[in-house]
Amino acid sequence: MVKTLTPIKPSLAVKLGPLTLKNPVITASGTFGYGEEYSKYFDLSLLGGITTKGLSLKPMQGNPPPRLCETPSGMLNAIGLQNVGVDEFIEKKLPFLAGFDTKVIANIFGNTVEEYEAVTARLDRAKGVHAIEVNISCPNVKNGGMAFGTDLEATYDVIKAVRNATSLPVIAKLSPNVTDVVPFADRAAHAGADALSLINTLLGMAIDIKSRKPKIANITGGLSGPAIRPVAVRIVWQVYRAVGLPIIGMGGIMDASDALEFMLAGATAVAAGTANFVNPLAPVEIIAGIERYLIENGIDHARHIIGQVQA
Amino acid sequence: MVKTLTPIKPSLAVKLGPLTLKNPVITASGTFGYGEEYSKYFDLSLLGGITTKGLSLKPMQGNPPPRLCETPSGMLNAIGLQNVGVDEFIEKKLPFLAGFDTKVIANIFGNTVEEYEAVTARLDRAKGVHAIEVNISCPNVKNGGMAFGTDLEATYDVIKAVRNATSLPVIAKLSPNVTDVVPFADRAAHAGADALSLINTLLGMAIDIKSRKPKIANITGGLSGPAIRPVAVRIVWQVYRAVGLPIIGMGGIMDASDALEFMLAGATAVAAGTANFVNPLAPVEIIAGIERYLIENGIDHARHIIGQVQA
Amino acid sequence: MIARIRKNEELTSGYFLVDIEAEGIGLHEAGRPAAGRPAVPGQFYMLKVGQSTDPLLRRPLSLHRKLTDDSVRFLYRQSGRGTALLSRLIPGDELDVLGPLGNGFPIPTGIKHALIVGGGIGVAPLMALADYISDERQDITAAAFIGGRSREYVLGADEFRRKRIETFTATEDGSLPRKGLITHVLDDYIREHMRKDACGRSTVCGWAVYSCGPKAMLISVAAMAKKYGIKNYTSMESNMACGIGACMGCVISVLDGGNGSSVYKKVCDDGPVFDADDIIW
Amino acid sequence: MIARIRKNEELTSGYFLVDIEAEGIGLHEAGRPAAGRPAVPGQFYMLKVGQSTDPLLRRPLSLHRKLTDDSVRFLYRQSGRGTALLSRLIPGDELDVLGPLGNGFPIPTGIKHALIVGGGIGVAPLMALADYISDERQDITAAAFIGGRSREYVLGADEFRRKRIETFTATEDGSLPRKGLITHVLDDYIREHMRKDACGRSTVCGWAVYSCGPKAMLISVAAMAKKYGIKNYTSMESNMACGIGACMGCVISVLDGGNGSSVYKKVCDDGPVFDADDIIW
Ligand SMILES: Cc1cc2nc3c(=O)[nH]c(=O)nc-3n(C[C@H](O)[C@H](O)[C@H](O)COP(=O)(O)OP(=O)(O)OC[C@H]3O[C@@H](n4cnc5c(N)ncnc54)[C@H](O)[C@@H]3O)c2cc1C
Ligand SMILES: Cc1cc2nc3c(=O)[nH]c(=O)nc-3n(C[C@H](O)[C@H](O)[C@H](O)COP(=O)(O)OP(=O)(O)OC[C@H]3O[C@@H](n4cnc5c(N)ncnc54)[C@H](O)[C@@H]3O)c2cc1C
Ligand SMILES: Cc1cc2nc3c(=O)[nH]c(=O)nc-3n(C[C@H](O)[C@H](O)[C@H](O)COP(=O)(O)O)c2cc1C
Ligand SMILES: Cc1cc2nc3c(=O)[nH]c(=O)nc-3n(C[C@H](O)[C@H](O)[C@H](O)COP(=O)(O)O)c2cc1C
Ligand code: FES
Ligand code: FES
Repeated sequence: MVKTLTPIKPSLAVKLGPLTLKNPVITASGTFGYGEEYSKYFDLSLLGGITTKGLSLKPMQGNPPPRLCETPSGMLNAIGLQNVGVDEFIEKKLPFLAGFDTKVIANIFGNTVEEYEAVTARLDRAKGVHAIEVNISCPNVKNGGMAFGTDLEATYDVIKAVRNATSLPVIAKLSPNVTDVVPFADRAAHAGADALSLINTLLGMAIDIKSRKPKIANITGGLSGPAIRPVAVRIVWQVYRAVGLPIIGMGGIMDASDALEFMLAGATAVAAGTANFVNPLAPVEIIAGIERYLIENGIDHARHIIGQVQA
Repeated sequence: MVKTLTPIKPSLAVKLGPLTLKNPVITASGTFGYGEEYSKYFDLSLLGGITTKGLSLKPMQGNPPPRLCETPSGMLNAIGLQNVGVDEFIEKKLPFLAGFDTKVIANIFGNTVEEYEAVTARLDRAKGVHAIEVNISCPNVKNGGMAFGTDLEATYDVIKAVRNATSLPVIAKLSPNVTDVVPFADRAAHAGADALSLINTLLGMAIDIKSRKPKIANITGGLSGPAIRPVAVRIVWQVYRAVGLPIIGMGGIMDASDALEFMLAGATAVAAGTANFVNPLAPVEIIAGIERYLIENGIDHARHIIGQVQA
Repeated sequence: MIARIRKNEELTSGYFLVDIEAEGIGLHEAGRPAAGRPAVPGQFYMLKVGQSTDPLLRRPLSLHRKLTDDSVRFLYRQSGRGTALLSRLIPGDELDVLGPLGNGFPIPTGIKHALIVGGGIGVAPLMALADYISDERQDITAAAFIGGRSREYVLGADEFRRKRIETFTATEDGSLPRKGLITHVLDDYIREHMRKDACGRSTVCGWAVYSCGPKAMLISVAAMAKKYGIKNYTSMESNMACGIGACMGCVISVLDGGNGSSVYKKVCDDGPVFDADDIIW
Repeated sequence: MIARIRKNEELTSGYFLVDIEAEGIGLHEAGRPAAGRPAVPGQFYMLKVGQSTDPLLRRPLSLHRKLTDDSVRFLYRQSGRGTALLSRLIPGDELDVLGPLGNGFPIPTGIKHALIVGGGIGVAPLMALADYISDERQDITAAAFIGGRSREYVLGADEFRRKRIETFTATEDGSLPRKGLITHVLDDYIREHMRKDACGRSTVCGWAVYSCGPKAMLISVAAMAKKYGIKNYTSMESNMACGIGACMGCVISVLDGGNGSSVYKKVCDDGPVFDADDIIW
């Protein structure tokens, strides 16, 4: 760790393989819409990157309501990947996002390897997309989703297909709902992923004891928020030590202190997800807090703290 | 669900295979010492059962401190199975427990199949043990522990060895840190387990950003408490539907409402773990709350709500 | 935005009125649609109660009364942990608030008479509507129909009357007349007042029903409005995470145009007020 | 046990005194060892702050003063979320409390002179010891040594003096004499007072040092006590879950008898006060 004696303005830029971010803070897929809603709260150009809601080949209606419920320090959701579809995204949503000085990461999803490939091909041709994040870990859809993310060969096949369909940086978003994430990270690396997103939601369930019904219509849902942070930090640390790819860490990051925990564990960048719901300004406050930490500790580059936990 | 019109005192008794409990509430292993500490707060005879701290063949020192830290709505621990060893347990701790009118479940742990077997054999001969809970899911020890619980064949071998070494009811405590618990539950059933305990802690990690050290000396630890409840409920529900064994549900149960959630999901009995630390009276309050719920809903047997979620 | 509690008092057992103040809290935030214009009746705010991560999410509460540009009032029922925490705040305490959010009650041109129908806590957003009509819409008359379990839970009736809005009540236990459901009172009212005008058109054609309350009441109001051919706008509830249209968590099923197919619409963003005709209950 | 806040006031920036009352809170609970007898200096309580699951665990605070059998006082530093929540409670608020717990400061027979050494918040349990000695142990004299960052953080010195305990202070910034570390003051004191008595024994043989404060201070006090052959009892801290000996979470390494091997002892149950000689720092 390089220390300097006088407080200088540290550099926040980090590199996710071929993708350079002006700062390590991204918004997590599905928690930031297509950016428009939050653009009313702050200038999106402040962000290191924006990840879109998951995009599929055709528009998707998503799951029936109720779709979410609160849990202790967390929430369950089963949105079911409701989205406008990749074509409408490119036509109607992307131009808005392209107007900001930030990296746009298109999160994609398919029911088959071919669908992943087709979505990728369209995004590859679109102007203003800077990277593709491949969601093989959504617990809330019947086919595909987590089914890919819990099978080593399917993981390889999907990532490989996406890799072959684009020259954009490819980020594999892995499922935490496996015995050991490391082999999955390894397969994704071999398939040509440039970076990893860790973690997606944990599979959970909640029951209303009065009605005796599941609190969300889909029965099970994805658990996100501070409750899962210790699991996410552990997975980032395990994968960082074992696999050479840069990591976007996420899972319960609410403030700069949480974000720094992930970076020390091995994350190159971090994403705010559920935090956006609680505090629309969370991402910008996290950026400021990381900068403050670097200054206070005399560290001149954000990248110097990556993986620096003394363990 | 059987409904009666006039409020009668419902029966709380449940059966974990051959083991009958006067009510469904047990204390979880490692969170209730050997009962002595909590006997100062209430009459242990009120409990459906008491699970001891994990017992090994020889006394164990456990992990170096710090051993625990708080996380959002949860805690991490890496006690490392510090315990007095099975012989001292039988000699010094069991007589005390045997003085109460409750079921004593000895939680055991070994580094090898033979150790599991040897511990079981000793407990089998001891007076006052009513069941053996086999921990193959502790995330906080180097050998054995979770290594057994994440390998299907090792799971079978350990449970089979324990099964052959005792005529006492055998409860397999499975790891949630796997892609799918169902096959493990299935293997445990085939090996002769009478019941399942679900879930043990999730593997987690927390970092102090000031010292840049892990908050617990063991680096990773087991995440327990309300934070993990949605994951635990989901696993209980999955296993209940797929495997025929009765389940002791646990993971973040703090009050009767939480306990009922597990029973509706498919648990025959429930265990209070971390809750004991926060409220020493939690188990007795849970028993009272379950009874109240049954009365209010005109249900005459606790067993009638098991698995009754409308999903 | 950080607001300060000015008053937080129990109105009747379990129901509270809280006044909060912050610069411009009664106006649309800079950068938001309608920036600088006042919050509209039917809109809501998302309140962060408590400092910890449990409870985690903000709680939606409808604008009950816009007191000034810098202060608003909510009427809330203590129903769970979040509202319990809120009820413990005292004057001077701070509170993080987002809003105003959502669409608000529409008053299409041609509306001359508003029937305001509330059950229990459903009165919360309807009071804002009554305020607006009596303060700013001399062209519209209104009648209010307020139901509750018993006398104490018929909220706001006196306030409505103070605004010279003809107000009818109903209680389930008869502790306040009329005993029974408010929907019966509404039905009688409509039937009594309905007649053909000179041109042979039903007089209800300039009427609109604004409803908020328990689901069973809303359904029966919607059916009645349909029967009499009166527009019905109703404020819906749903679990929310973001409150601003980003998470897709709060959707309900509504009819998509005339073809009978359904789509999911966001309560926070497309609502919370919907044309009752479109709702798939 | 549910206690009620009687007073909760900031003493100096970030440090608070809170008085709580509940029947028998100053006594050992029925069924616990020493049932009915008063809490002992050095013992502690586990406080549940806040109603939600975050923060989840109880917070340990040492008995600062036993006011009556039914009321006790804590001195606490607002260091994190739990103590911040505590600092917001007002008179009348309720609080779930467990205790008294732990062993307390031992006063072996033969002790005639107690050296009480506290740094910063470490004064919290030492005040209870001073109360006990001055109220109930006329056979023991005491001297107090209190250090702090600056004048405002030298807590309790006036209280000690009011008890007629000779009290020395030290501040790191010199805002209160003596500038420097309290351990230097202690060292000087011991050297000055140490002499041989008529029988040639060192007078420090009836002395004991009671310490609580930052780890660095405790280590240096322990080394000094060892050098002069004075017993040193020190109150230790550790993260706790249960506080009653059940979870094994709060252990520290201590020497196991004479053979130099180490064992883990529970701070909550075997401590929080340990013979400083045994601690593996
Ligand atoms: C647009 C809108 C406006 C509202 N206006 C008012 C109002 O003016 N006055 C009032 O008393 N209540 C209003 N509600 C309902 C109010 O939001 C809930 O009662 C409140 O969130 C319950 O929180 P809790 O922590 O007390 O209950 P809990 O049951 O502990 O809440 C748990 C979770 O469920 C959600 N939840 C529980 N009940 C509801 C509900 N009925 N609607 C939406 N989410 C719910 C909570 O937000 C939280 O995420 C409104 C709801 C919506 C959607
Ligand atoms: C036996 C004992 C007696 C104590 N007596 C006092 C006292 O009289 N006055 C006082 O101000 N403080 C005392 N402490 C320290 C006090 O318990 C912590 O400052 C407090 O728990 C911090 O909680 P927090 O939520 O404010 O901080 P956070 O940092 O948010 O707490 C997070 C977690 O770490 C634990 N923790 C943090 N700091 C400590 C610590 N120093 N010791 C133990 N656990 C800690 C908390 O209990 C909690 O579980 C005592 C500690 C022990 C073990
Ligand atoms: C409402 C909601 C919707 C989500 N949608 C997606 C999605 O479309 N694609 C995806 O890869 N992840 C999705 N996620 C997962 C998040 O991107 C993130 O991985 C997860 O929530 C953990 O981070 P957090 O705890 O900060 O929210 C969604 C999460 C939430 C809460
Ligand atoms: C401090 C601590 C020690 C534990 N020790 C054991 C153990 O020895 N054996 C075991 O099988 N489980 C052990 N567990 C796991 C619990 O029995 C339980 O499965 C888990 O904590 C989830 O329940 P909870 O969230 O209610 O605590 C321990 C848990 C905690 C918190
Ligand atoms: S609450 Fe998030 S979209 Fe409505
Ligand atoms: S805190 Fe549980 S044993 Fe000490």
